[in-house]
Amino acid sequence: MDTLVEFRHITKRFPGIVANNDISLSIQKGEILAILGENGAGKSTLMSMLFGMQIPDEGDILIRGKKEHISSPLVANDLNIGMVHQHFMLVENQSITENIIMGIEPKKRYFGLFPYVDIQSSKEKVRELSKQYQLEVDPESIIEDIPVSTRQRVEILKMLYRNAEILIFDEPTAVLTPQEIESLLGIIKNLRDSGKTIILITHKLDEIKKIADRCAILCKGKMVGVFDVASTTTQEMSALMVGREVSLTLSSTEHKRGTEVLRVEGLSVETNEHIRKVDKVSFTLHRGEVLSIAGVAGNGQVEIADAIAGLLPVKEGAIFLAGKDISGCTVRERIESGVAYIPEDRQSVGLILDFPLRENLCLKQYYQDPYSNSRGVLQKQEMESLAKQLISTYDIRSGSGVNTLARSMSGGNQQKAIIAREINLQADLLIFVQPTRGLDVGAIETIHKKIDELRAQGKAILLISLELDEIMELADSILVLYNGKVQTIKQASEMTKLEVGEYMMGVHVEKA
Amino acid sequence: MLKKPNLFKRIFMICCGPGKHQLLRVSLFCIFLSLLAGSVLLLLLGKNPFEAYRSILQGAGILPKTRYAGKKSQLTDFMSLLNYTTPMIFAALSVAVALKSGIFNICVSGIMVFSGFIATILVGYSSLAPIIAKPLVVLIGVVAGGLIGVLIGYLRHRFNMNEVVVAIMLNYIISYVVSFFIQTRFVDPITRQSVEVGQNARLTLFDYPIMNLKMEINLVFPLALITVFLIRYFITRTRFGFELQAVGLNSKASNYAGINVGKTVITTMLISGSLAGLAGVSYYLGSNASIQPRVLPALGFDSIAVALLGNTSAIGSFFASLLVMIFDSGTTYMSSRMQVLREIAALITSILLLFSAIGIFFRALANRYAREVEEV
Amino acid sequence: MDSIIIEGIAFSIPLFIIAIGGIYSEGSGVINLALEGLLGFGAFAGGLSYALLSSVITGNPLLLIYASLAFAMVGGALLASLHALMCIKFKANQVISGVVINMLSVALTAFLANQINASVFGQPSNKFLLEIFPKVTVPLLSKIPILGALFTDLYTFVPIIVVIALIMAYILYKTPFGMHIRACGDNPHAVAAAGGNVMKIRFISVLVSGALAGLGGMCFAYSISTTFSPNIYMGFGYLAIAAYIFGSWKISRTFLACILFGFARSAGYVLVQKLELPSSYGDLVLTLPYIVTLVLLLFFSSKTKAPRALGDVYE
Amino acid sequence: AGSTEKASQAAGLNIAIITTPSGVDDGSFNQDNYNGILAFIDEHPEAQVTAIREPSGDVAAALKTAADVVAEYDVLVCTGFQFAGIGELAKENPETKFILVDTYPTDAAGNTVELPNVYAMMFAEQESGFFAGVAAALETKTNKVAVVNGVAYPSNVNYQYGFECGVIYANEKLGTNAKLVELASRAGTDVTGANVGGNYVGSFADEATGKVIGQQLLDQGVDTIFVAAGASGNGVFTAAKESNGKLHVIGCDVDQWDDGQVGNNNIILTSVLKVMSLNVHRALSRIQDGTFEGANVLLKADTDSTGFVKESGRHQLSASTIEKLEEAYKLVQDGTIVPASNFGGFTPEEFKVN
Ligand SMILES: Nc1ncnc2c1ncn2[C@@H]1O[C@H](COP(=O)(O)OP(=O)(O)OP(=O)(O)O)[C@@H](O)[C@H]1O
Ligand SMILES: Nc1ncnc2c1ncn2[C@@H]1O[C@H](COP(=O)(O)OP(=O)(O)OP(=O)(O)O)[C@@H](O)[C@H]1O
Ligand SMILES: [Mg+2]
Ligand SMILES: [Mg+2]
Repeated sequence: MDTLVEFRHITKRFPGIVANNDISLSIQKGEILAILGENGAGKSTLMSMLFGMQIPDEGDILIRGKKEHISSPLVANDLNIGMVHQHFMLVENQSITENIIMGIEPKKRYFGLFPYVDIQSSKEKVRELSKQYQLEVDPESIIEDIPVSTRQRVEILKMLYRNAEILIFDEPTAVLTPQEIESLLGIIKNLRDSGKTIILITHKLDEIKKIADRCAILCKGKMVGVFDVASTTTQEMSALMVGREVSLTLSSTEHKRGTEVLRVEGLSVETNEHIRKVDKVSFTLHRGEVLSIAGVAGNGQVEIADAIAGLLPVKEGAIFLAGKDISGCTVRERIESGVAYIPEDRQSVGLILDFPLRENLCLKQYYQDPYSNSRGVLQKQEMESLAKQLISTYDIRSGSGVNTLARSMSGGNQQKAIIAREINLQADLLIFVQPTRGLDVGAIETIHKKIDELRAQGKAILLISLELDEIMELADSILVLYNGKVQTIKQASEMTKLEVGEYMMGVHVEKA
Repeated sequence: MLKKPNLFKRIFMICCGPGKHQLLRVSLFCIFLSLLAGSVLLLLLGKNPFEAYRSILQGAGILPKTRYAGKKSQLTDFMSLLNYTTPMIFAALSVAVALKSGIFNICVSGIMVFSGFIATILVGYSSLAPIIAKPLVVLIGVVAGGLIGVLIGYLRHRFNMNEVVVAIMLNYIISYVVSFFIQTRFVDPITRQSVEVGQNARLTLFDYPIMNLKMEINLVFPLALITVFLIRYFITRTRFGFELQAVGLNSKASNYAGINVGKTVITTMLISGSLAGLAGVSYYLGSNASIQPRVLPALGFDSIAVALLGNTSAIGSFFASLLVMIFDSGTTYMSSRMQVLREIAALITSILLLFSAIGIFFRALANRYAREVEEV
Repeated sequence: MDSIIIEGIAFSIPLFIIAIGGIYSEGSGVINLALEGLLGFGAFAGGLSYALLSSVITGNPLLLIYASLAFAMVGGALLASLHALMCIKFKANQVISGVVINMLSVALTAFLANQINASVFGQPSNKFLLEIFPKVTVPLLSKIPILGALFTDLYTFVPIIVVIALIMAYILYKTPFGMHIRACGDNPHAVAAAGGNVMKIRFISVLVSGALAGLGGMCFAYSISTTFSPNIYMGFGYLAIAAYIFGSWKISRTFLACILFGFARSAGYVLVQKLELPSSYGDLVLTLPYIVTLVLLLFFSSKTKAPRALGDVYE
Repeated sequence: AGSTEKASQAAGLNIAIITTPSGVDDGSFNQDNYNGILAFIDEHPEAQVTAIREPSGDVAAALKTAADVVAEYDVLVCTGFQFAGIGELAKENPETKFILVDTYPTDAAGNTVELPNVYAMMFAEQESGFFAGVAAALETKTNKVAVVNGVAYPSNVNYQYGFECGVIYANEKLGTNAKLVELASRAGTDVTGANVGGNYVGSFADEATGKVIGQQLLDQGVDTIFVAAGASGNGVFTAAKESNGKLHVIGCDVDQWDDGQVGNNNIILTSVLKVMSLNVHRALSRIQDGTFEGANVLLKADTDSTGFVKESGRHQLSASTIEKLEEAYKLVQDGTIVPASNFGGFTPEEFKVN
């Protein structure tokens, strides 16, 4: 096989951190190469240099054997490199077609003179392309109206439209449902079979196992090595990237269900745009219980969480916390009566990115003793010692300790910070929305252990996740939501993964 | 990477590089650059820049003039500087506080006119004893300004209206309406402005005789100083200051954290408005004594840039106010002595504000150089 | 009625082109509070060019007038390039930069007008006298009842601006470049990922906003006082800002907003005249467009949507 | 001033002119004063002048500006009503001479005072207005004339009343038949609250409204407007320029011919004058030769301090109009005609033509 891409001694530094340290790696034509590494290991950074969004401080990149200076995505495009970013790069108020053709718009001329974008034929071309690769999209939809999985298809189409030969996927499955993941992996395989070269960044070892040919492992900015997937076990891979053994299955402790903590009765919720997302949902949650809400993204799970936390108003029904109706309470009153919430959107809801870590870790407690005194004056030392304690307990990694701006931390560490803060609230009810999205196996293991521990301590946990595996592993009972309505609530032991999946697709309809 | 940084870079890094007092050093560097640019301009006009800058300092009472008129001395000039600086301090604080919470209060001018007008007609023409009238004027300033501030905050929070637009609209509405009342009810036929307020209500003692000098004593300058420290303490050390900054940086996350965003926004604008109101009364019933119809004080707009020059911190706003007002106060004397258009001073001030607006860039650049050097 | 329409149009249309300038700049993600300063500087440049060229181009006043419009655009773009530099290259806070540019514009035009009048024309003055702007009355159309006023005593700059506005709308909504501008205002990173040069696109957009503001300012200088003088800073730049925010950053809606402002204003004048109110009430009339804006915004604010990336610094 | 010896004294007068926002190069009011100083310097080249501008136009700011520089100069020429409050400063600096234009000095309490070192001049604007009225009545073709002012402050009401008297005079004595057009909506309210009629813009700096008024008057058939409205007047000028020769204006304060050029035509019929330059020059000469005495004077036609432009090429009056204006001028000069003024005791309606 030919070497298509070669990194030679690449180094890239950011303030206070060496993101890539002397990395060498070569990628063969027609293979699927997975890149594995902990959060902040430098995976995205390495790829963004291949795509011209960053420029290496040292080292060379060779494409098809030729040294290239990839100074911008434009150059990358010309070299037939395409990338699906971890955070999508889409213009929200434009249509799918407009997004796909951006930068290489086909033109026509009015009166043979004035050029304009030929949207019509582009739509056709997008439609064809989407058929050819089985990536269904409606070319006319506006991005802000479509779900995540469709957005991802748009990103892939964008690359294909540009005839990319080298396709980079940065954690493409983090936001998808199991079914969607299956189909994406299928698509990626197809792409490889049609001759494309694929680089896949992911934290999910089973995905690597399923489709990747080789796997490069990064650890703290350094290249650990490249391994043949077929001859390496997932255990070995995770040990290599974390530097220790990781147990991938939880040895869940036996525990007892306690008193009721949360009762939701006939809850209906509308978004700020008055779209009904949750329809008469009822359930109860007890101490020592993990209740998981399963569902395809966008079916109202997040809105339930928001309504319980007070971020969205209750349209109908009531929410009882320890027997008390909290549906009219302010956010703060709910926090104080024992609701901790790890939100889905860690960057724009969970954290204030321009505050230092210290302030972010005290975000829900700053006004209480001992962080503020009775006259409303902040006690910075207290805040700092809390922050330091959480940083060390939860192994939050950052450039300059408590003073690091949250913005400059990697996504995984941002998530760890939020989880640390919320657990530290000592609330009876903890709502986790996608707590392990985008996290490395090491971090996932820690969080899963933590959830199990919390349950053992008698906390009530509401777990909302798109990862069926996670749900199956942690949940005591499972509520499946479809179109805002409860499909079923059952003990986890009473359902198989397959059944849950079917409920999620709305296949089974259970009459109450 | 064995390249040593060149001389220019080294000097630049000393000025703006990371380390202690970086913000302050960057500000000083910007001031220096703008003075340099001003010098070039003055040289082009055939004037000696040192002379020009000296005469500005002389005019502002920082350096002694060669001669003084009757009952005037460097001290009277300096007191006058403080007098005129006082409203600027309040105005800059007003902008800075709002900015901390992510709100652009460009309504300072309008609020100044409004509070000045209300205080003028309620107290300015009354015969209340000074001991009652003066505190009352201050109080009215706080309340009237606060009201407008709350209005802006409320419209922004409740109706999601862009505060910049609201402020622009309010500026004009206030200006025209006040002008209407002045021209129909309170006009002085000679000065064509509102009738001067009485001495009892004025916050500046004008021509106050001390040691055969006629001093301007601004009674609220001490209040301005105290306010600077209060605001600083308030923003950096208190719970509410924390909330204010949190909301400014990310209101969604603040809401999630249990902060009452609406209350914070409105309270912030209450404070900002009150400060602008104080600027208004210390301007219209202090350094001045009457209101020009249809004129929005330039000071209100300048204060935006001044607050920026002071890095939107309270202490910074204080020194920036002083600096800009030194320029302002010294301009007349400079233009008289140097025989140049007074726009020169306004130009240099604008350049200064331009440079300070890119202070962030200097800081980032210097930090980058510093890193490069570290790596070598 | 006629005068409401005639005056309304003469005021709305220059306001409209200034507002389009704002839409370009803000549509690309750069806040532009500097419109007031830009229109003033544009008018200054136009006035200066008129004064300088009037000795060169003699006997063709029309050429002179239209040339000065072009120079006003150049002037506006020139000062706008400073705003662009500040915001895009130096990453200054865009609101602050706008405010400072306004201050600078006032100081600079006063200074230059004085200096140039003194040294070039040898006469002390801070203004440049202009010719009146040609007007047309379209023969047949002007006879239509009521709407005929649209074609009566029409400044020729009105059709010019309308054509330019159409071109600007075409560029913004139909051409690739326009698409990229709007994309920059929504998600600049997406543009960069698609190979666009965000900085360049924004830079050009800001320049365009300066040129259009300069054009509008020059038209005001002609139609209101036939002079360039420091009186040009009458707050119309701010009104234009209100107009496009009101119009939700869309050209078509902004057009309606401008027409509304213009007609509220001219109708106000007629109203005062008809009601025979004393002149001091003139001040109250002048508050009309501002109050109308505030009240309408009260109802429509939830519907106006600023470009998503407006004000974000792009690294 | 004070006791300090001035270095420049030996060399010649060190003069400063302090002006409000428009500056000495406004081509108008301030510039006319400045020209008076320049004329003096032509005669006395050893003297020197510095122009100082106070940019806000605020009264307090104007006084501060004067106070800031008073020590540096022998003579301060202060132009504009903003400097009324200069009395105190003048008292404290008895060595410095002050020339005030358009206002008398007041003391701290706001009462008008006469000071030995202050020569303050006001002008009988009603006389200038009167000439404008006569000229307008004589020149109008449509027999409709009007006056546009800024704000109904005394100086503007004087112009207005004078203009109206001039029209009345011409109608009665010179056989014209001009009607005064007033937009009811533009009636002014003077500083005592009395309705004085006229056409007031409501501001000295609102060109846009000025233009609207000009057009409204034109729509009413007016073909001659006397414009005394500061910068708002530019708007009226624009309306005249756009009228295709249908509307002419009469300028005021200084010769405004250059402002009236439209292509090869001009909209200025003539300008009526407040002759400030001459009087400033005279006052400076008296300082120079030591005969200076402080005084508050009201300057009129008797000292050639009011008047109108008659140099050829700077006006478009017919010869007969000029002739009739000259006659009227003499009558005003010798006090036979006294036009109404704001606080002159009678209104234009009560104006008697003897
Ligand atoms: N633009 C930037 N400025 C400063 N630091 C950065 C920047 N981009 C990345 N970093 C830092 O570089 C390190 C590597 O980041 P990178 O995003 O490559 O990690 P990653 O392996 O993709 O992590 P994750 O699995 O969480 O996505 C992190 O510590 C991150 O904080
Ligand atoms: N800004 C102003 N404020 C008050 N009065 C004014 C102002 N401008 C002009 N006036 C008065 O109105 C009268 C008529 O104005 P006119 O149109 O002659 O203005 P002008 O000569 O251009 O004066 P200026 O240069 O001061 O604007 C003048 O005699 C002057 O006393
Ligand atoms: Mg990453
Ligand atoms: Mg004039």
